[in-house]
Amino acid sequence: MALAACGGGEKAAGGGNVGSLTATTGYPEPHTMFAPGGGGGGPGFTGSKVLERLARYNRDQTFSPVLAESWSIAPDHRSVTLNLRSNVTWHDGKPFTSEDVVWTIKAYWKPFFPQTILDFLAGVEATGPLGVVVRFDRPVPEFSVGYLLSDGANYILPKHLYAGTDLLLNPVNNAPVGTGPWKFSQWVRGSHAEFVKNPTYWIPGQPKLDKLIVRWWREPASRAAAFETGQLDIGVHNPAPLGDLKRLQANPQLSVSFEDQGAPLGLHFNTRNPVVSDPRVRRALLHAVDRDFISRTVYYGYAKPAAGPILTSNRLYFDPDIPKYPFDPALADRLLTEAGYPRRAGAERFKLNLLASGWSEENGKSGAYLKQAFEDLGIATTLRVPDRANSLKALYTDYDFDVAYSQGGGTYNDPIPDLPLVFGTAGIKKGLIFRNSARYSNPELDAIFDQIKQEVDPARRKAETLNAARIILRDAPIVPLVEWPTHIIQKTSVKIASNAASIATDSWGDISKS
Amino acid sequence: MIDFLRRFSQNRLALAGLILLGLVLLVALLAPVISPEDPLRIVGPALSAPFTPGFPLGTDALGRDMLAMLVHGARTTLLIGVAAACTAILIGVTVGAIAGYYGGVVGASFTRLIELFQTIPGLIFLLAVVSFVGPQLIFVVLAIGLISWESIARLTRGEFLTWRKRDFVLAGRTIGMGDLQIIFGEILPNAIGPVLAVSTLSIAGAILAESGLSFLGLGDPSVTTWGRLIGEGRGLIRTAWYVCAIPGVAIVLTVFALSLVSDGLNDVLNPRRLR
Amino acid sequence: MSLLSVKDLHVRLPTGQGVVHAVNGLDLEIEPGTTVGLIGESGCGKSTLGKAILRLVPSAEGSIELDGEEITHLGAEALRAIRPKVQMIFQDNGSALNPRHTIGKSIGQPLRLAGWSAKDTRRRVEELLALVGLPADAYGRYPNAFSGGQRQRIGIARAIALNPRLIVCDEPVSALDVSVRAQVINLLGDLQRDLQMSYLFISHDLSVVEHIADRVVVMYLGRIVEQGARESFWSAPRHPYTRALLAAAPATDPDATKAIDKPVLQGELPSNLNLPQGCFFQGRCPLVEPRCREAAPQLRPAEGGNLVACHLVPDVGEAQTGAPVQLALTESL
Amino acid sequence: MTLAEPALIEARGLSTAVRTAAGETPIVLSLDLSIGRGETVAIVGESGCGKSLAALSMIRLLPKGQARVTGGEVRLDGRDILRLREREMNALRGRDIALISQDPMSALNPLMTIGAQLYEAISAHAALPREALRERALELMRLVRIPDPETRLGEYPHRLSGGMCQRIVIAMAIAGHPRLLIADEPTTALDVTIQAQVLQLLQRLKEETGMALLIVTHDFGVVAEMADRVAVMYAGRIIEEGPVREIFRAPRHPYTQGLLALTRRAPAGERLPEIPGVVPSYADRPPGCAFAGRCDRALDICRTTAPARRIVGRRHEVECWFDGEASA
Amino acid sequence: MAGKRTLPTPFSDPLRFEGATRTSTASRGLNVARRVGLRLLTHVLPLMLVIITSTFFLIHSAPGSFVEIMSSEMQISDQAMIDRLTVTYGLDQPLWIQWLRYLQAIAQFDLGFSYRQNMPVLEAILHHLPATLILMVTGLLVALISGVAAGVLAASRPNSTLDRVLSLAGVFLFAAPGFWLGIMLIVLFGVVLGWLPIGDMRTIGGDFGFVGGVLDVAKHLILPAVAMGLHQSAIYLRVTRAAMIEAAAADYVKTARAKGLSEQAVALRHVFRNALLPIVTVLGLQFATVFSGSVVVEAVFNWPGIGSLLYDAVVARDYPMVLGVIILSALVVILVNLVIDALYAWLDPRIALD
Repeated sequence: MALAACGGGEKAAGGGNVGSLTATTGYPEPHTMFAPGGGGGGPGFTGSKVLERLARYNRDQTFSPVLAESWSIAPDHRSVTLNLRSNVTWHDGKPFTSEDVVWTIKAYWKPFFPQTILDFLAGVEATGPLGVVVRFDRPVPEFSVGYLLSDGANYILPKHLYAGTDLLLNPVNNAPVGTGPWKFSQWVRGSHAEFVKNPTYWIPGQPKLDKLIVRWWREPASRAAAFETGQLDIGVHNPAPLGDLKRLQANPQLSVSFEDQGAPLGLHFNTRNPVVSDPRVRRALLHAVDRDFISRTVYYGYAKPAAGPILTSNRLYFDPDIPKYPFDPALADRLLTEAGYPRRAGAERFKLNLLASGWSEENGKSGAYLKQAFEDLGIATTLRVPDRANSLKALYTDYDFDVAYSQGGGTYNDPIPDLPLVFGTAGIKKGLIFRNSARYSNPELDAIFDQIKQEVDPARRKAETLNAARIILRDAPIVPLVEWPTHIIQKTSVKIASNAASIATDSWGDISKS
Repeated sequence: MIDFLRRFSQNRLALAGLILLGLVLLVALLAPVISPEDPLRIVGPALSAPFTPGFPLGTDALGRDMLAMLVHGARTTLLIGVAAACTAILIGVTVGAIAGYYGGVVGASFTRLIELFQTIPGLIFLLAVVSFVGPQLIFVVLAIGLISWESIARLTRGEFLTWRKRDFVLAGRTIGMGDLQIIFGEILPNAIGPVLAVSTLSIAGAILAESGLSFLGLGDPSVTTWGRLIGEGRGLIRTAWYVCAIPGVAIVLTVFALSLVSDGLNDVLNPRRLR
Repeated sequence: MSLLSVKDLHVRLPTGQGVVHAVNGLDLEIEPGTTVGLIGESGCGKSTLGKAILRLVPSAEGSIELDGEEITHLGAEALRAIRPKVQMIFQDNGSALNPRHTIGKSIGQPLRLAGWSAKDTRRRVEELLALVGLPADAYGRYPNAFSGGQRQRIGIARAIALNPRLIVCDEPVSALDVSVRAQVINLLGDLQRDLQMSYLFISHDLSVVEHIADRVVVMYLGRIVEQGARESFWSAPRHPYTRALLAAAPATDPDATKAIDKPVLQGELPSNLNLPQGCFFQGRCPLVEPRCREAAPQLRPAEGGNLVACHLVPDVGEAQTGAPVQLALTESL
Repeated sequence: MTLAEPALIEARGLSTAVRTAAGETPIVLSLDLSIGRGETVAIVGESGCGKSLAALSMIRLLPKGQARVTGGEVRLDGRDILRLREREMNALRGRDIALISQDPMSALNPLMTIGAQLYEAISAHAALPREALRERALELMRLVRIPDPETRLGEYPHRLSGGMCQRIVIAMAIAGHPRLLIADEPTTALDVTIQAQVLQLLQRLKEETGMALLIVTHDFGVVAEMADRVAVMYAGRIIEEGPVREIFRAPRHPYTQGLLALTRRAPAGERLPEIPGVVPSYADRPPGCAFAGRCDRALDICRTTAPARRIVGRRHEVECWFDGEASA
Repeated sequence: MAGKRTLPTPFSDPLRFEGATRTSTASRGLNVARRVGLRLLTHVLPLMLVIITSTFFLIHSAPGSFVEIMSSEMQISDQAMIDRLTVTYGLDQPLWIQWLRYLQAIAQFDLGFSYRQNMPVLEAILHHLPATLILMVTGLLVALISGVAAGVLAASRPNSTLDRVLSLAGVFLFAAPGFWLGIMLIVLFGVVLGWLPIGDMRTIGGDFGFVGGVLDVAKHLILPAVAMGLHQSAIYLRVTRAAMIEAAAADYVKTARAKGLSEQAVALRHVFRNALLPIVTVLGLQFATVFSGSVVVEAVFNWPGIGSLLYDAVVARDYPMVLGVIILSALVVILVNLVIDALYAWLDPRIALD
């Protein structure tokens, strides 16, 4: 009875594109609807429905305007002029102006987004109610500018609600006020949040639905079941267990798609620990791993082997001509012997402290496989799979591991800011997550990163990026093993028109139901 | 002793429980014989159904042998259960004995201590402790012991309260016995029977607590326990229900057996239940 | 010199309901080799007195001297030294033996604690078993293999193991069947004769006390109301309470007064949480007078040789007025 | 009280067994006993002799699942009450036969007021309006000499002493005007003075109501004061039965003789007369007379064949091979 | 006698017996109230103080500061901001000052601020508490009703086949962990049969009005309550059975039978009423366990209660929240025990002020 009733809104719609959309995400319920700085996928999903960015990053790696109607980069590449959209109002009725943008860049973006071109920020000024000039110390590349305007959490915040407050603890974060197609309506903690149509949205005709409901489950299997019982319209960020995907794919009511950008997952070597500080050992261990097995078994074939820090999905920079680490246990054995760790009967070559970050089941499983692969080489391996908090602590605060299987180590966009954060000396910041867990420091590489940050010529940028990738793969501090594209499950009746690179964090004003 | 065995074996259910428990124990002891390899090794195709040749109970999502994990899991599960129960018995008997033997402030404050632990929701406490100090086996065992001694202490206290009124305790004092001699030499041997019966049950309780913890993903990840197997199989209930069901059945049978044995022990060891 | 000399003893026991005034200013002497019988209703403080003498409960006031040594406030160490001198036999033979200990161990315990070797202990226990009339094979058996009477013999063996000077017998035969009772009483008598011990014999069974006690003490609410030697006590009881007790005892002959015709003491033993002013017996005494409510009567010699604590009982020498009072007592009951 | 007058209640061949871990153990062995109207009969014996079970069998209140009647009949007004249905038996209890048991403190429901328990007893056999119930309850309480009955009505048993509780139990028992009151060790748990009070009360009530009394006791003193007739039980059998005076004056069974000798005062300093040995357990009960093992006059036949009942005087019967009057 | 049974007896209702003793009942009510008040002072307050203090120090003795985890979780890179958080949470102070502050805050019903929930701890807990209480109470009712009924049934014929089967079933249910039972119930009733929802407390997005809403929750409640209740019911079965058998053997039951009371009257007024006491006792003793059990069951059924709150808090090392949940759940348990204590004192007149 209840199951039939859950689609009540739909029925009331009587066909057409009115009605409500029930969505879910593979992330747990966030601590807040919007988290300054991003806060991971949970708030990333909900925040993006209410708040908007200046631009959108598209699947074809181009940018299209959102709150900024257009932007131009000065010939010396040291300043950017933004023309803001007119007639945009905040959900509380206040007009959106250049004041909001100036304040956001200074008070929010600058402190929260290091290793971006904001490092060279010289000043931000409003040139009028809808005009803003952003000036930099050094030349900034065009892509980096577009990316700054469109990246994940780079929303424009309402100055009148945030100025003078503690951004992190501002209660508005729990009930965000933005310019987007969806107005935050209510949040029933432990269960769901509701968003209603913004009637004065600046794109006429959007949003196409009346209501957006976001539900959270702790249990992936329950989400899969909810799709099958028709309780859910759409789910992003890997909503269902991979093991269930085959069955869901076979369901004619549902369609399963994959985002282009696969998340890099691979080995992090603690370059300051004795054994793995030797690049030969690192290379040997990389040869010991069968990436195909991981993709096939752990990820049920939904992931593919990764090549290097420039992910294969990166159409801008990917170049197959880079060092590779094919599965070759014999070679691994030889390399270890050369490094001074010969195989000895009845004794291990050395001890290895293997960590698999515990926030996804797949990481743990991969860890189990890796342990076995290393042990087959005669390496005594202890595996730990701590929970999320302890994994993050072990990886980024205590550096308590020799080898870790975790997220990171590649980029599907511009190398800036991802690569310097992960491989640069500046990325070694105790306590900050998704940075340089390997504590790998190479002045040569740092210099290249510095170069890339201010290189405005696309061809030269690509060459430098490739150069960086080669150095990284040679030294192998962090090497992705697989690229795992997140899947999206939707009812076949749900239509997504957007061309955004990340559907999950797009505003969803254009989603319709038939 | 013979009398004890005879009376115990008269309880057919308890005997059945004992046999069942013996089987589980045997499996646990013979785990290295039944599956000499590391149970966590990937040995076959992932998610083979039970009764697949070579994998009588099938394989899990990585291709590990369910049977191997189950029998090795029996070891750790039982070990955790017994170790935690021992911790609980040690604390429980000590606190209960003191609370029951001594009157006045000492007895009252130890009684209050028991009350305190009766008040704290065990699993909530367990979750908190293990997440803060880390999920290492030893901490898990100690924490489970720490949350499960209270019922043993309450029972021990009750036993001591009744036994300390017995005249032989007075007799002991008239010949100059000290408190420790009376507690350990005179009262404890009498009080221990029902306590032992309950302690058997506390092994079951510890197994259940550990399985809950592991199920929530907060157990020690470096060992295979049945609870963890259930937790790992939970996401697969639609595709491979047996991964979740089989270890669950193992827990049910073991706890069932322990309960029956505890009942039997209680019948034999608790004189008040004879009547 | 008395073996035991208790002077103005007070025992107060804290309970959930309040402080129980179990013993309230009591003097008692026991001569070597004699038996003092202690009678009174349950709750009158008989057992507590026994336990206080054994230092099993603390005394609030007064003194206890054993063999000339003041033991009221001895520390644990010093106490252990005098323990062998005074022992106890308990009422509930089922509870007095540790069911987990063999008979040998139970009887041998005091010896081992006193430092005897295992071998000596075993020999002595076997000797004791024979002494109390138990088979030698009792040594390795457990209490549940014995009948009530046999268990009481075991308790006696344990009590006499170290040749005590005084044994407090707390209702030693009350829980026994009639047919066994005599066996135990006789054993106690034999042992006293052979070992020259003193008994404080606590009982509510008058016929047993009459048989065994050289001197009889009657307690009421923690005080002695009357005491006297065997010769005088039974023949000339003076205190109204003593008389009531004796009258209430069941007849042993169907031709004696039937229950319905007997004078029966009405009311019940009052609570010892709050003690009355004056004579403790005033509430139930059929002869109560105003003076009884004002001052507590002291024990003093009365006609016939007993010591009596009653305002109404005349002193020795006022014998003339004694008879009517006695008559009145019996009639009013 | 003549022989011709029919008995109020008569047990014939009544046998009762207790269920133990090892199976059923017979406790009462083919007991014959009759009680006349208004008569007081005492069953006397040592603990474990089966006297209580025999009495409880006669009101069918054996502990459920632990003991049961294995044979015989109990006739009340000629009807065998052992064959009545439970509902019929309920109607009979309290009205025809009532019971007071050993421990007065535990015989009252601790969770109900004295009044409530009295009302129950009264209304079990007579539907009375509320006020009348109260009046009757107060009347009963006065009858058993409860001081200040109005207050007691609202009190709970734990506030009352053992003697008071026993009075309440007695009041409840006589509420239905029973023709037979079974008193199972009514004074064992009480002090001498209270015992005297209760015995006096029982006797007075008996005389006032004319009910018969079956007293189960181990105390010959109680027997002497209360009973018209006495039945001595040993190891499950009545070994001697007769008018109380005759039993006291001329006991025929060696066991009775021994017990009575014990109740008489022995001169100080002398050894008391003893009955050697202990009651045999049911497991090693000899085939013949159960007392043979302790009897100093036992003959060979005593150890092999159970003695038959012999009439030795007016209504005086004994089960003993030894025709011992001469040598006693 | 049969004729008499049809007459209205004034005492067909066992509780009406109390009416006859109005004064005493009233004074008993007063007694109970005084007892509760006294218990609050002598038991609850000290107990809470000890619980608060010990959990506070236990949690704060854990390695690593929670700002570390919090900042990494929230991806804060600005050291100044981290410092500010440290001050905000008072972590720059010595531990004992933090403790005093915490006590002071608690005295003002302030349990601190949860960064994981982004709201005050108390607010978050109060938000989730109703769901847990609904689940717990229903689960308890399932346990009590089924357990007591089965126990009474089993005790009606001790050692009969019925008794053995019921007792064995009880042991079996006790052996099944609640979460596993829950999963199996989900598979059967949610997935295979599709009769009942597999999780959550209500159908999201549906609007059924008040009655419909209640029915909706009730429907979602069935599986988790049964999963929780069945495991617990085994305990009540045991206690009830034992208590009924023991009470049935009591002397006062013999007395009641001797009065000629009907079987029902004896069973209800004398046996069951006395058997109720141990059941009530166990209810109190078990309450903390019930609370614990709900944590796992909530996780299985995605129930939006304290359990999920705690689980999130534990995973995110949200210390203020973990502390808050422990303290508040202990408080709930203590208060429930206080109520049970009062109930017990009301049921059992022997309980006096002690």
